[in-house]
Amino acid sequence: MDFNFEPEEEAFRQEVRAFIDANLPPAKMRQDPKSIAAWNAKLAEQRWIGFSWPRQEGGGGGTLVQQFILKEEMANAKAPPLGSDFMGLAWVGPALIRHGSEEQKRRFLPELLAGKSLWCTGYSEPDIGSDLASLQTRADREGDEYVVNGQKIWTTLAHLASWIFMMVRTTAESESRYGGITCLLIPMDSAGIEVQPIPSLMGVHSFNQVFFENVRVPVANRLGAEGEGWKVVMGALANERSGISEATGMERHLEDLKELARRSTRGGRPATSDSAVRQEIGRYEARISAMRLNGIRNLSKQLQGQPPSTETSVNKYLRGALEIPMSNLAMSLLGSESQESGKWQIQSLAFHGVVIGGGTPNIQRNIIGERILGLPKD
Amino acid sequence: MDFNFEPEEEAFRQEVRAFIDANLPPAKMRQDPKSIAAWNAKLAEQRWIGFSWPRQEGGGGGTLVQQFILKEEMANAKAPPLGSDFMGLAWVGPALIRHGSEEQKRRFLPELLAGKSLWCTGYSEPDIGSDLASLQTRADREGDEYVVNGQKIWTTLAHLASWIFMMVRTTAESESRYGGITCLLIPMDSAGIEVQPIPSLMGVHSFNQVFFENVRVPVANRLGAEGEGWKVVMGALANERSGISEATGMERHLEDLKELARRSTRGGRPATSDSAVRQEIGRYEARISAMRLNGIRNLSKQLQGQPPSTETSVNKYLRGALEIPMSNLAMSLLGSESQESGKWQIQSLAFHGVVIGGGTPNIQRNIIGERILGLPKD
Amino acid sequence: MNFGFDDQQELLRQEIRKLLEERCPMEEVRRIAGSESGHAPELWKQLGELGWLGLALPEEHGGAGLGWVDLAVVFEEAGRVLLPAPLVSTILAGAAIVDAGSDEQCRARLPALADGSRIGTLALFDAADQPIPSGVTLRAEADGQGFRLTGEKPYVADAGVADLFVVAFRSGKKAQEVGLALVDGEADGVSVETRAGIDATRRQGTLRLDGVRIAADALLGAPGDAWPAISRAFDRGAAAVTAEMIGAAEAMLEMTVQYAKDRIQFGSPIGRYQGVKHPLAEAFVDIECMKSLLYYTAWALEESPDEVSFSVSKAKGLASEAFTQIGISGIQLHGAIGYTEASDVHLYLRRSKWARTAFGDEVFHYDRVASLGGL
Amino acid sequence: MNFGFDDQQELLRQEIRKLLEERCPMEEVRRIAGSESGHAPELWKQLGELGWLGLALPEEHGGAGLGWVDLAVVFEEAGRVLLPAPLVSTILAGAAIVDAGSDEQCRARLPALADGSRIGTLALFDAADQPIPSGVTLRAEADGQGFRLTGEKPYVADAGVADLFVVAFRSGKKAQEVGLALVDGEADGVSVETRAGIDATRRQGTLRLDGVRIAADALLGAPGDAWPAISRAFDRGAAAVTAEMIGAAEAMLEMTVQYAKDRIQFGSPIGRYQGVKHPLAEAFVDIECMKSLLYYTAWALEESPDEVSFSVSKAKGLASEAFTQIGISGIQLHGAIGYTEASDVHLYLRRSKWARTAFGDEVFHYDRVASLGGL
Repeated sequence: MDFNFEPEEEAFRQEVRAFIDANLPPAKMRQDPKSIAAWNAKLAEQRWIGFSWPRQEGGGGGTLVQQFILKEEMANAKAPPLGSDFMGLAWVGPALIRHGSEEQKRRFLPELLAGKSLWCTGYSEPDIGSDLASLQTRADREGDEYVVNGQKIWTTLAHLASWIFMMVRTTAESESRYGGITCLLIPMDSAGIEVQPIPSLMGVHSFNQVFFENVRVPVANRLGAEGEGWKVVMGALANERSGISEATGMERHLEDLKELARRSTRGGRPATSDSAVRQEIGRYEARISAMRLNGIRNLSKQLQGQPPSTETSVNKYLRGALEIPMSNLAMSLLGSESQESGKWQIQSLAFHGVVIGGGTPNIQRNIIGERILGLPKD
Repeated sequence: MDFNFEPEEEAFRQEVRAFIDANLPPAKMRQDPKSIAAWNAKLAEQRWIGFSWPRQEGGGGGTLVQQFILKEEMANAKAPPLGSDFMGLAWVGPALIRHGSEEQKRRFLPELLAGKSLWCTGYSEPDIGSDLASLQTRADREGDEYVVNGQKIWTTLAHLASWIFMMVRTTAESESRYGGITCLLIPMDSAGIEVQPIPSLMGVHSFNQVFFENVRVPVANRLGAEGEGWKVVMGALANERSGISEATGMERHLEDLKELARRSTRGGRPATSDSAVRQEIGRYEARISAMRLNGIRNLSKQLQGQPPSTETSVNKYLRGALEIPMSNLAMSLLGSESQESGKWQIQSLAFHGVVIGGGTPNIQRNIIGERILGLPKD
Repeated sequence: MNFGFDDQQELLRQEIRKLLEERCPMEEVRRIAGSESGHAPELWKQLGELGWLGLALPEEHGGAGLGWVDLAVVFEEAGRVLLPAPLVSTILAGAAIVDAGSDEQCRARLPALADGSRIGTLALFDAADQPIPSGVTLRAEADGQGFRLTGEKPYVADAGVADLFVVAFRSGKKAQEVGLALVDGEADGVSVETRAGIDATRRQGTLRLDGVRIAADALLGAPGDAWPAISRAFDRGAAAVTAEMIGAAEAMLEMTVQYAKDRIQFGSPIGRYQGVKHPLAEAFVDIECMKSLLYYTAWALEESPDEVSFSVSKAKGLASEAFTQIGISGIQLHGAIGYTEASDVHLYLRRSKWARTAFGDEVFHYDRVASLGGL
Repeated sequence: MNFGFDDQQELLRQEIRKLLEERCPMEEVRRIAGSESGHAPELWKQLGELGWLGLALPEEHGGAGLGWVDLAVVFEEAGRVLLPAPLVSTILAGAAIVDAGSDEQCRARLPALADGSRIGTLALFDAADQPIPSGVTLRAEADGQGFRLTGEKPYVADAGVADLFVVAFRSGKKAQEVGLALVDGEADGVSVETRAGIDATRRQGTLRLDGVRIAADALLGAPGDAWPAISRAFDRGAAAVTAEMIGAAEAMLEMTVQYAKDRIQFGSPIGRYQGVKHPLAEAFVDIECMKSLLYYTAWALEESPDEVSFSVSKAKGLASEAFTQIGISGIQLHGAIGYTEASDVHLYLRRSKWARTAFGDEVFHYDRVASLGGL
C-alpha cells in the first residue's frame, strides 16, 4: 500500500499546476463562452482533452495515474470541465476508438477533440424507462441506407447537438432482444428529424424528445456490426471507470454544506455547536471520504491490470443516497430562507435529475445485489 | 369526533380502578405464581378474562369501549396479562366460538377461561417460513380418526401446553393449496407426539419443534369442516383488531428510554440537553402517540360497524420499525454499560423475536402495499 | 367515544372535493400560480359565498359556528388540490381575533373575513424560524393610548394580497413582554415586498412597518401580555398547515401508486417490486400517523386546550419529516417523468418543501415534543 | 501509487484464513467462548509461534518488523471468525510501548509480548465512553521517583487473562496532565473482576489498583505529558477494532447472502426480492467504505501520522454505525432461524454490539470528524 507518487508523476502534477496558474480564467469568467473556448483551446494543445485516448487517435495517451492527477488538480482548482462536448468525450469517442473503422475514426475524432462537433446520445424511449433493451425505434435496410423511424426521449442537449449516437432496432424484439440492436451515428440536421423540448420543473431546457420519420442514414454511419449495438453502447456507458468523479462532486457539496452550517443558527445558537448537525455532517464527511478512497482503490485495481467492473455502482449508489439527506439538511439550516431560490433550493428540487442520470438508487442496489453478490434476478 | 366517554363507560372505568386498587399484587409480587393465580381467579369472577366473548359462552360480553377501558387501565397500572393462557384466549377461544360445535364449546371453553388448560398453536413448519399455506404435516382419515404425521417448528410453549391448535393437510397441496387444510385440536400427551426444545440466543427455552408420528386424533377434535382450516386459523390470527396493544408496549419502552436519557450523559453533558438525543426521542414520542391514536381510530371504525381490516398492519409495521432504533439509542446512551446484561441488552438482542412474531417489517409492508394500496403481488 | 368524522363532516368533505375538482383542477391551479399575484379573486369570492371562510367563526359575526374538526376537513381538501388561495391565512387571522379580541373587535372585523371581502394573515415572528418569545423583536414606541410600530416581518404568508395583518410586537424587554395588534394594509407606513418562493401556490412577502400608528382599539388583549395568544395562534397555524400537508401527501401517494400500477418495466408493473412497494407502504403508514395526530389536535383545539401544544408539535414534527420524504419518494419513483414541467408531482414536491418549515420544521417541533414530554 | 495489498500481504491473508478455518472453526470458537476464562492457552501459544503477535514489533525485540497494513490483514481475518483471543489487546499494549517507551523498556517488555508468553492490554479511561483527557481520573500519589496508583478502570479488554496493563493516570489538575505506566498483573494491590458481557468472545473486566507502586522505570514517557501517547494508543485501538469489524461484517454478509440464495419462500429464493436484496447491497456498500477508510488509516499510521485521528474517526464512526445495521439486517433476514442458539448469526450480532462502543461509538467519532473537519 503506497499513496506516494513516482517522481515523474509528481513532475506531471507540477506541470498541471503551472498550467492552471497560467491559464485558468478567473472565477467570475468561468461562465463566459470566450474564456471557456480559449481555455479549451489551450487544453487541446496539451492533449488534455481526450487525455485517456491513445496518442495515435489524437488523444493524450495519459496513464491512469496521470489522468487521476489531472482530474484531481482540476477539481481542486474548481476548473470548468475538460472540453465542451461532455457526451462525445465520455462515450462516443471511446466507442469509436474501440469499434470504429479507420475511416470513421478519421472522420469523427479530430472534430470531436477540437470541439467542432457536439454529440447527444439516444438511449431512452417513451415508456421503456430503465429497460433500454426494449427500445422500439426501427431501422430498415434499403440498399446502402438505413431508414429510421421512431422516437427517443430525455435526450439531453438534442436541440444543440450536431450528431446523435443512438441505438436502433434492426431485428424485431421478438426474434432477438439484445442481438437485434444496432448503433448508428446520425447528423441531427438529417431530413425527418424533429426535436421537441421537454420543459423541466426548474424551467430549464435541457431534455428533449427526438422524432425520426423516414430518416435515411448511410450504412457507413453504423458503428460496429449490425446487431452488435447493445455491446457498443453498454461498453460506452461503462466507460466511467473509477467513481472518483462522483466523489469530487460530493466533496464540493460537503464544503458548501459546512460553509452553510458555519453561518447558520439552530434554536438561536450556532448550528456548528448543535450535536445533531455535527453528527450528521460527520456522517457525510466519513462517507464522502470513503467515496474518494473507493475510487482510488478501483483505480489501483486497474493499475494492477484488473478490468473495470461494476464496482463504480458503489459510488453511484452513495451519491444518490447522500444527495438527498444533504440537501434536506441544507434546507433545514436555511429554514424560511430556503424559500428563496439559490444553490440548495435548486439542489433539493433537482436532485432526482442527478440521481436518475446515474440510474436510480434502486437500480444500483439491484446491480450490486445481482452482479456482485450473485443474488437471483427479480 | 368525541373523546369523551358516556357516563356508564366512566362508571365502568371507576369499577376497574377500584378493582385494581383492591386486588392488584404489589409490583414485587407480580412474578410470583401464587399471587398471579389469585389475581387471575379474581379476574375470572369478574368475567374480565375472555371479556370480549359472549356471556352465553362464559365470556364477559364487554363492549368494544369497555374492552378498551379495561386494557388501558390495566396497562396504566402495569398489571400482568389478563389470564395466563395467552394463545388460548387470543386465538383458540375466538375460533371455537366462531367455528366450534356446541359440544366442542362446552368441552373446551370453561377449562380455557379457568386457566385449567394451556394451548399452544402449530402454524409454522421447517423451511416454509412465512408461506404458511405450503405446510406438509398430513392427516389421513382412517374411520373416525385422523392419523397425523409431520413436524411443526417455532412452537411457543409446546413443552408446557396441554393442547395444540394446529393446521394439517388433508388434501395434497398439488390438488388444493388453501382448500386442503384442516384445523385440529390435539392433546399434547397423545401417543406419537415428541417435543424438542430450540434453545434461543438468549438461552431461554420458549420455542420448540413438535414431531408427530402416527398420532391418532378423533374426528370430533376437528374444528370447522374438513378443508376449512385455513379460514379458521386466519380468522383466529386476525383477531387482534385495533393495534392498541402494540402501542401500549411501545409506550412502556418510551418511558424507559426517557428515564434512561435522564440519567445518562453524552460527551460529559446531560443527555437530555443533547439536541440529537432530544430530536430522536421527540420522533419516537410522536410516532408512538400516533400508534395509540391509530388504534383508537380503528376501534372507532369498529364501533361504527365497520369490520376489522388490515389496518392493524400499520401499527405492526411501526412497532418493528421503532423497536430497533429505540434499542440502538438506548445502547448508545448506556455506552460501555451496554456490555452488562439488562433490559436494553435483552431488548437489543431479542427485538427480532418480537418483530418476527408479528411478521417481519417486509411482510407488513407487502400487506399494506398489496391489500391496502392495491399494488400487484410480487 | 368516536375518533372519526360525523356524517355532516363527511358530507362537507364530499361537497368540498366535488367543488374543487370542478372549479380548481390542476390546469387552473397552474394558471393561478403562474399569474402575477398568484391570487384569483373570483375563486376567492366563491369560497366566501360557500361559507368556508367563516366556517369556524361565531354565527353572530357572520360565521357558521363550527369548529376545528370541520376546518381540518376543509384544509385537507384544500391541500389535496394545492388550492392557491389565502384560505389558511384568513382563517388564522379570524381565529386570532376570536381568541384574543374584544366583542367589539369581533363585531368590527370578523364579518369581512367571513365573507371574503377582506383577506387576513398573521405576522408573528421577526427572526424567522424562531417561534419563541425572543423571536418577536418588532419595535413599538408608546403613542398615547396606542403605539407606533417600526420594523419588518419576513416570510408573511399571502402578504401581497392581505388587507389585515395580525402583528406581534415587542412592548418591553422581558422575554414575554410582547403585544398583538391589528394592522390594516391601507394604513400609513405599511408596505409589502413580495418575491418568488419555492412554491408558487403559496405566496409570501416581507411586511414593512414604518411608524405605523396602532390605536388602542387595534390592540388584541393587553400589550405586554400577548405571548399566550401568540403561542396559540402559532399552534393553530401549525395545525392548519399539517392538515393541508395530509391532503397533499395523500394526493401525491395516490398519483404515485397509480403510476406504479400503470408503468411497465421489464415486463411487470413497477409496483410489483418491493423497492417501489415498500416506500409507498411507508408513505401510507406516515399519512395514517399524520391523520391520527392532527385529528386529535383538532379535537383538542375545541375541547382540551391544555393538550394542544404537545399534540400539534407531534403532528407537525411528524408531518414535516414524513411529507418531505413522501415528496422525494414520489418524485423518485416517477423517474424522469417527475422531472418534467408537465408532470404534477413536482408541484407537490415544492409544496412539501414549503410546508416543512412553515410554522416550525421537525427540528423545532421534535425538540418541543421532548420538552413537553418531560425531557 | 497503489491502494491495495501487496502479494506478500495477500499470502499472509491466505495463510491466516487457512489456519483459522482449520484451527478455529465456529464449534471451537463456541467452546472457547463458553469456557470460564474464555481463553485457550494452546491456541494462544500457536499464534505466538506463528509470529502474529509480534508482526509489527521491531525485529530486534522479537518481532517481524512489519506494519499496520499487515496488522489490518490479521485483524480482519481474526474478526471474520470471531477469534476468541487477546490478540488485539496484546498488540495494542506492545504498540504503546514501542510508541512511548524507552529502548530499555522495549528490550524488557516486547519479547514476551511477541512470543505470547505474556498477555498485554490497555487500561486508559476511567469514565467509560469519555476518551478525552478529562476521562483519565485515576489517582496517583508521588512516591520517590515513581507513584502509587489507586482506583479502578472499568471495561478493560481481556483483563481476566492479562499479565501487563498499560495504565493511564492523572498526575495533575490541568486537563492534559496525565501519565502512562506499565503495571504487572502480579504486582501488590492489583486485582481484576470479570463479568459476563454481551459478547462471550470478547471478555473484559474491571482493573482495581490499591496503592500499586509504579517505579520510575515503569513510566512510559514523562508523567504529566502522556496525553499525546494516550491519544495515539486510543486511535490505534479504534483502527484495530475497525479492522476486526470489517472481517466480522463481511462474514455476516456472506452468511446472509448464502441464506438468501438457499431459502425458498413462495416459490423463489428470498434473495430475489428487493426487500432482501437491497439491504444486502447496502451492507456491501458500507463494508467497501469501511475498508477504504480503514486501509487508508493503516497506511497513515505508518506514513502520515498527522492524518491518523481524522482518518480513524471516519473509519470507526462509519463502522460503528454500519456494522450495527448489518448485524440487525443479517439477523432479520434470517427470520426465526437467527433467533436460535444453533445459528451462528447471533454471535456476529453480539460482536456488532460489543464493537460499536469499543474505542468510541459513532456519536463520539462523528463529532470528532466534525471538529477535525473544521466545525
